[in-house]
Amino acid sequence: MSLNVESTPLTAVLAPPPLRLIDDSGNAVLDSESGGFVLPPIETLLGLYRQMVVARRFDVQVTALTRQGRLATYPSALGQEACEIAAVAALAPQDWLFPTYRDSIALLARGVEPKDILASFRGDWHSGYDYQQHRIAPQATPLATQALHAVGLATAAKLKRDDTVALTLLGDGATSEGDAHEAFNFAAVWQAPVVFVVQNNQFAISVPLDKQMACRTIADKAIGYGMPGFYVDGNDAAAMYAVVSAAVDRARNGGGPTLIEGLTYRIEAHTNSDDPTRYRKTADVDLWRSRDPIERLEKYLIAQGALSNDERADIAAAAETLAATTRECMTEQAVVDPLELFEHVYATPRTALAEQRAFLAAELDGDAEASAGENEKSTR
Amino acid sequence: MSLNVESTPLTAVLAPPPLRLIDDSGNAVLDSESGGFVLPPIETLLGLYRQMVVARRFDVQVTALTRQGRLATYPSALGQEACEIAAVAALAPQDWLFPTYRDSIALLARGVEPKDILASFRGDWHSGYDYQQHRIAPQATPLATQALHAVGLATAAKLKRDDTVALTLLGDGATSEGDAHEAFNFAAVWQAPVVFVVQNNQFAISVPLDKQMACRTIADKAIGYGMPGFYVDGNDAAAMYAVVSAAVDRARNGGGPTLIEGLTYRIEAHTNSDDPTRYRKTADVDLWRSRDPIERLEKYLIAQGALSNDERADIAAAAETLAATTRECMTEQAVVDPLELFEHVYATPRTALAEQRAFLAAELDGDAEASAGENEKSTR
Amino acid sequence: MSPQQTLETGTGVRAPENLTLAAALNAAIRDAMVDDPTVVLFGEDVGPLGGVFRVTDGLYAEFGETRVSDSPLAEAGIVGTAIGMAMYGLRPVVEMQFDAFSYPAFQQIVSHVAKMRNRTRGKVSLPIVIRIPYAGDIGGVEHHSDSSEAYWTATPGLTVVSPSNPADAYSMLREAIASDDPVIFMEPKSRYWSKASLALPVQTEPLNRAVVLREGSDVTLIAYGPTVKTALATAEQGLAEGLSIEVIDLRTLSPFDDETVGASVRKTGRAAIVHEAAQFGGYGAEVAARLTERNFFYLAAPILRITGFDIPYPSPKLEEYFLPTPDRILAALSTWEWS
Amino acid sequence: MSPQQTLETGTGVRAPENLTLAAALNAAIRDAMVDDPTVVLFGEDVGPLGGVFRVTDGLYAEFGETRVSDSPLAEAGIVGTAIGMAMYGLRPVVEMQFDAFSYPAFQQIVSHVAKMRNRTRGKVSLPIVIRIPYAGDIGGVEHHSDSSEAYWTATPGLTVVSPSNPADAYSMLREAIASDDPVIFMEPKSRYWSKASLALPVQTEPLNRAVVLREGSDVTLIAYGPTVKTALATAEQGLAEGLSIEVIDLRTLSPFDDETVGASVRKTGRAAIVHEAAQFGGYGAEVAARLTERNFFYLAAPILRITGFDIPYPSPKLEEYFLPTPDRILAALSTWEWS
Ligand SMILES: Cc1ncc(C[n+]2csc(CCOP(=O)(O)OP(=O)(O)O)c2C)c(N)n1
Ligand SMILES: Cc1ncc(C[n+]2csc(CCOP(=O)(O)OP(=O)(O)O)c2C)c(N)n1
Ligand SMILES: [Mg+2]
Ligand SMILES: [Mg+2]
Repeated sequence: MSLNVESTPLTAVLAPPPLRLIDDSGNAVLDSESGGFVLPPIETLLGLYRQMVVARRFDVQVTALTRQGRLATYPSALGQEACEIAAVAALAPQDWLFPTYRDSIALLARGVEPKDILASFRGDWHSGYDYQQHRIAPQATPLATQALHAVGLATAAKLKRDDTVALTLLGDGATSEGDAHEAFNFAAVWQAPVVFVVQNNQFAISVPLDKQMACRTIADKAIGYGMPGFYVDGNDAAAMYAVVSAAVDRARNGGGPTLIEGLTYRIEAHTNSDDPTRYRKTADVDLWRSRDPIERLEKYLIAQGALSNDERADIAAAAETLAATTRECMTEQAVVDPLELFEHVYATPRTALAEQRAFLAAELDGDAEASAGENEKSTR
Repeated sequence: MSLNVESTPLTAVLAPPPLRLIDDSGNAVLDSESGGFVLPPIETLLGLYRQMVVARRFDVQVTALTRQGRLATYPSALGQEACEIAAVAALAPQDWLFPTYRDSIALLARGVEPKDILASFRGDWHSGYDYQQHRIAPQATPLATQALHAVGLATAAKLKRDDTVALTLLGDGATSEGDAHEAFNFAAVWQAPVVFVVQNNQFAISVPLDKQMACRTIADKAIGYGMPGFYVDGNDAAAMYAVVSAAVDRARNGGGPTLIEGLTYRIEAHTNSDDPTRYRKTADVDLWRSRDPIERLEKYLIAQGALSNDERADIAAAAETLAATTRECMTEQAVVDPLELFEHVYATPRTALAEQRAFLAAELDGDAEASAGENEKSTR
Repeated sequence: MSPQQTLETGTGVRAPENLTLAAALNAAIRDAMVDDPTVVLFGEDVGPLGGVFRVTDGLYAEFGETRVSDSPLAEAGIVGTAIGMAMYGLRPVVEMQFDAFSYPAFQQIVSHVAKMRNRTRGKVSLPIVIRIPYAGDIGGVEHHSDSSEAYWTATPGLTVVSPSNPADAYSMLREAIASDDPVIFMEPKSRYWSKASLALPVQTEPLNRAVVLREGSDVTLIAYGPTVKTALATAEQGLAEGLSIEVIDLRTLSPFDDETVGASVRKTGRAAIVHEAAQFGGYGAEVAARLTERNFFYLAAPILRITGFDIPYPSPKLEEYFLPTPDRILAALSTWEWS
Repeated sequence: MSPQQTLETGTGVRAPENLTLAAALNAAIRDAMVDDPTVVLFGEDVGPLGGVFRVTDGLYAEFGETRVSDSPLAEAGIVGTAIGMAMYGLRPVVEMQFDAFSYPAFQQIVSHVAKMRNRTRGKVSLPIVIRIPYAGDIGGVEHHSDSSEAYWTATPGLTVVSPSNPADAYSMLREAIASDDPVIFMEPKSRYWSKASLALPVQTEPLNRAVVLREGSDVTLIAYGPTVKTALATAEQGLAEGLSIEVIDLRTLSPFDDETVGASVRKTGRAAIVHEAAQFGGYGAEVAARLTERNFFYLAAPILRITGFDIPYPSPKLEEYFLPTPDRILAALSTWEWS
């Protein structure tokens, strides 16, 4: 059988080991095993490490605040710091990020204030930050929908001849949605400067990956779109950074889209209202805890003599400062203006909304009856 | 770079030659080039040939009737007979077919009467045939939606431990839809006994395949789902039959789904209301006319001494008889009962529909006012 | 409360229990699965997790992978495969995790689920139940509190129902699963945890019938799903103000029970409809329009709609201003000229 | 006909021409693209073919691949990428090939196009025009004649418009493209080939305003898109029967022009709304409900809805029985008690 006629069934074929540059023990892998990628400079790795530690502290702090009932919900990215931070670190200032609800620490790494990240999880308006200024789309809830937005934005940038790249974060589960397929395909056909980073944390709420797809790896899906796909150890910040950076560069230089799978693990529950004991073993969680992305990078940096005690203390202090800021912003009472409800729905003013606004204003003034009656009376 | 880490980008890689068992000149290909498939028995090929000739005659007849304004629309499958007929021929009686608007000749090959196939294209109710009896779903218009129905039906059969397989026909354009992705993925995860036959006729109305996808072949998409994919010469009935049969067998024996791409060409316009001169060259059409699937099989059969003049005459006569039946059924006036409008919407009767039916009945009796008023009066 | 009888079922009659609406739904699916081997259940997280609202809790353990299963994460896929299963004689019960996440399945629902029977001239029925947790008042973040009923009720071919209490939840879901028509089964999220003492299996009024939950003589207040509780509270509060409010729980949104509701409106001469969804183009428009068409000369005043504002469902901190309250309803009623 | 002025545009004023509604739409897109380099056009078959209804004929040749392009065949993809483009400052005009084929894009439209501005507290506007050829009366096979307006009008955040004649087609599409709000632009298929003599560029009444097309004193007949012609014919026929019918073309469905329509209804005291879509939960329900709410004491009779039946759009051989006709409308009006 000529091999190029049949697309080999891969169901039974074991997934290859993911690309890594630093192994579990914190050692650099052999050049021959590094897939042509080189370790990022030590300052870059140190920068990633710092951001990961700070992000972890933030994540742990927010989860704690959520347990105390200070936030309505919080999807933690604990254990996924290498994917989140490396993805953001690979971007230039003019690039755009299209995150999901899971990616709060990616926003943090791009400079968004804790209070703005957490606004919607506290129950306030979606997000407080300036999307255009930060070049970050609002965190998306309807799964995979934001991937299409990223492709559209990247295409617009290309049409305008800007050197802007869009990067979108997706979950493993989200790749099952039709929108993910359409995004991958549009990107490949239009050669859009976009990078898809799929954080394969092995669960979509309770559903494990083997109930989600029968393919060997998510990266393999790239073949069906004619774009490069990379299967990367998502707990190796060095590898994630190297591969995402290469993809961002390729996109920026007209090379089109890339699909990158970071194999990682969701250590926490899906959100605070989830009960993971119903669908997975503590032993699995413990195993993945032992593969911690921060510890791995730390070991490497220490072995390289690149992480002094002073530096660690400094990072720890920065993390604590952020945690304090985060706690503090939770104590601030958000100012809620009910009349703002009507303000942003349309750019063009609508009479009906003005009427409804007036109705609510009157109701708030304790003058509900007068208000409700106005309309009827005025038209009688 | 370790090859199993990066999913090789295939954009720049030329598509392989599609699998064929009989070449353009009507010669059997070498065993070494036949991808492990063997030529079907000569009687099978003769049967396919007969059905293809008859189907062609039907298709040409219906296109002619459509030009005469006897049908509102007709999407021709001229040139695609090998895909259509082989797909149906590979099925056992208990198997189900999920066709599109393009696949009228597949219905014909499965024994549906011309008048029933053409009902909806004439402007009557969708289809007249008995779906359960023929095990053919109604021809689908919303693209790729039927692929999910096929997966569902196949899964139900599997749950019931029946040895039923579902085969669905899709267009190249339809593979871009989210529903196609979801169907491929559900099938692979559930190991559903389903066969996807994509007729790559190189156009989605006016849009050529290279604006549809950047992948090397549609068959390659199978890799991303972990199912076998085959890239087949869709104008070679022998190859199509061999590959589809193998897939049907595999599905029946618990081996799960298969994706088969038949590379062919849409010789006619998309439908009668299309103007293909706006988007493709006559020279291309002529080239593909010269690669006619029926001629190819005919040459092979003649060379094998398997097609006598008597046989040819017999087939021609059968084709003419069918053409005559088809013309005749067009002259029959469909009996239209306006009150049937309300009959099939729900299994459970609805008062409001009974009222509306009564209204229309009265209107038809020339008693519209009385009828329209009834409701109002009765409640006054 | 609608009159309750017990239902014949292989699961036998049980002692009265204090059941939440979610638990009643769970029991309904379970009993249907025991009684009818063609009933299958699938969707996102409905298996071992038991659904994000635990409506399918324990069913995976009881019936196993072949009848209860987690599907890949794709709503068109869930509904589309359910269609194929129904064509082969199964009765699939599927879940859309939240209301807004039914939208990816919109084409499968509107172009196929709703139309299959009609386009095959009655030859192919689709006995599918699509369960959709809907509406707000649970502090959900964006996209988690939509009320999509207007989309489904505007679609001929669909039956759309919404229970407001545990007894109806059980009875209506059993009936929906048994129906040969596809049913959009809308579950009011904020009522999942409301309780009632029930001896299962219970059978309440049939589908397609509205029920007068509380009699009154001055106004007919029409509600369904999450707002039934609000309407009852309004009636209570109205009584204190000397207003006798009749409360109707529609239960089935499509078809509309013209008979029951029309009779009440002709009696009171005044009606109002309460729902969470935005007013413009909402389901209340149909209720007001058809009641007015059919009962105009009985009406002393226009039918009012007390609904969400014409804006996207707001964030938790603002939902209290969005949702209809007894005060707001009574204020609206007081705008009528009472003679 | 709404008052017409000429519009400032880089394409200059042209001599009057006999233009179809389709040609007027084509000219509107072309002129908008000439005037504003951020306008881009894409969708299925809108390039070299010029769209299956030829609305985009010649634009690919004139503006080239970077501004006019055939997309892959996927409607969520089309709308989803348009969103991203709009976020980057473009003004995408996209086409859904037929009404029912907008359904795969439902989630992108309802959860993002409609909500983006609100969820970003006004920081991200989406100036997108989604063109949807809709309704029937062209002998289309199944799934080709849906009227989906009720889905869009029930969705806060969307502006929904539908022209009924070539002048409005041009003017409204220019305005829709210029709007910072996303607009669902519903094109009545059966009117694509209706003609009018126009000197382009033409500017008619602004969006969001209904227009009294014909004055009358007995009844207000409200229509939009494909049924405007029917309403005008009804008025003509009514005159012969001694009935003076005022015809209103809504033009914009959401928002509803309460002022113009309300004034007419208060004048005539009787109103009816005509549309092709099914009645139950259709757009006419909102029209009837809100006009009644606001003008109850002016009404001599209930507002009637003359619409398609509550069934899926039928096959071509049966559509004549489904569509509202002048006879059916007049028969309905005659059921009122006229005193
Ligand atoms: C269209 C849609 N369907 C369903 C949901 C409900 N939902 C929220 S998160 C989630 C699981 C997502 O899993 P994955 O994509 O792997 O991301 P993760 O949460 O693991 O980061 C589901 C089903 C949704 N948000 N959107
Ligand atoms: C969801 C959906 N979108 C758009 C259409 C309109 N349409 C009908 S056929 C067609 C092209 C289909 O191309 P392909 O899948 O290659 O099939 P072919 O017609 O070539 O057999 C399009 C765009 C449709 N029927 N359904
Ligand atoms: Mg995940
Ligand atoms: Mg094709």
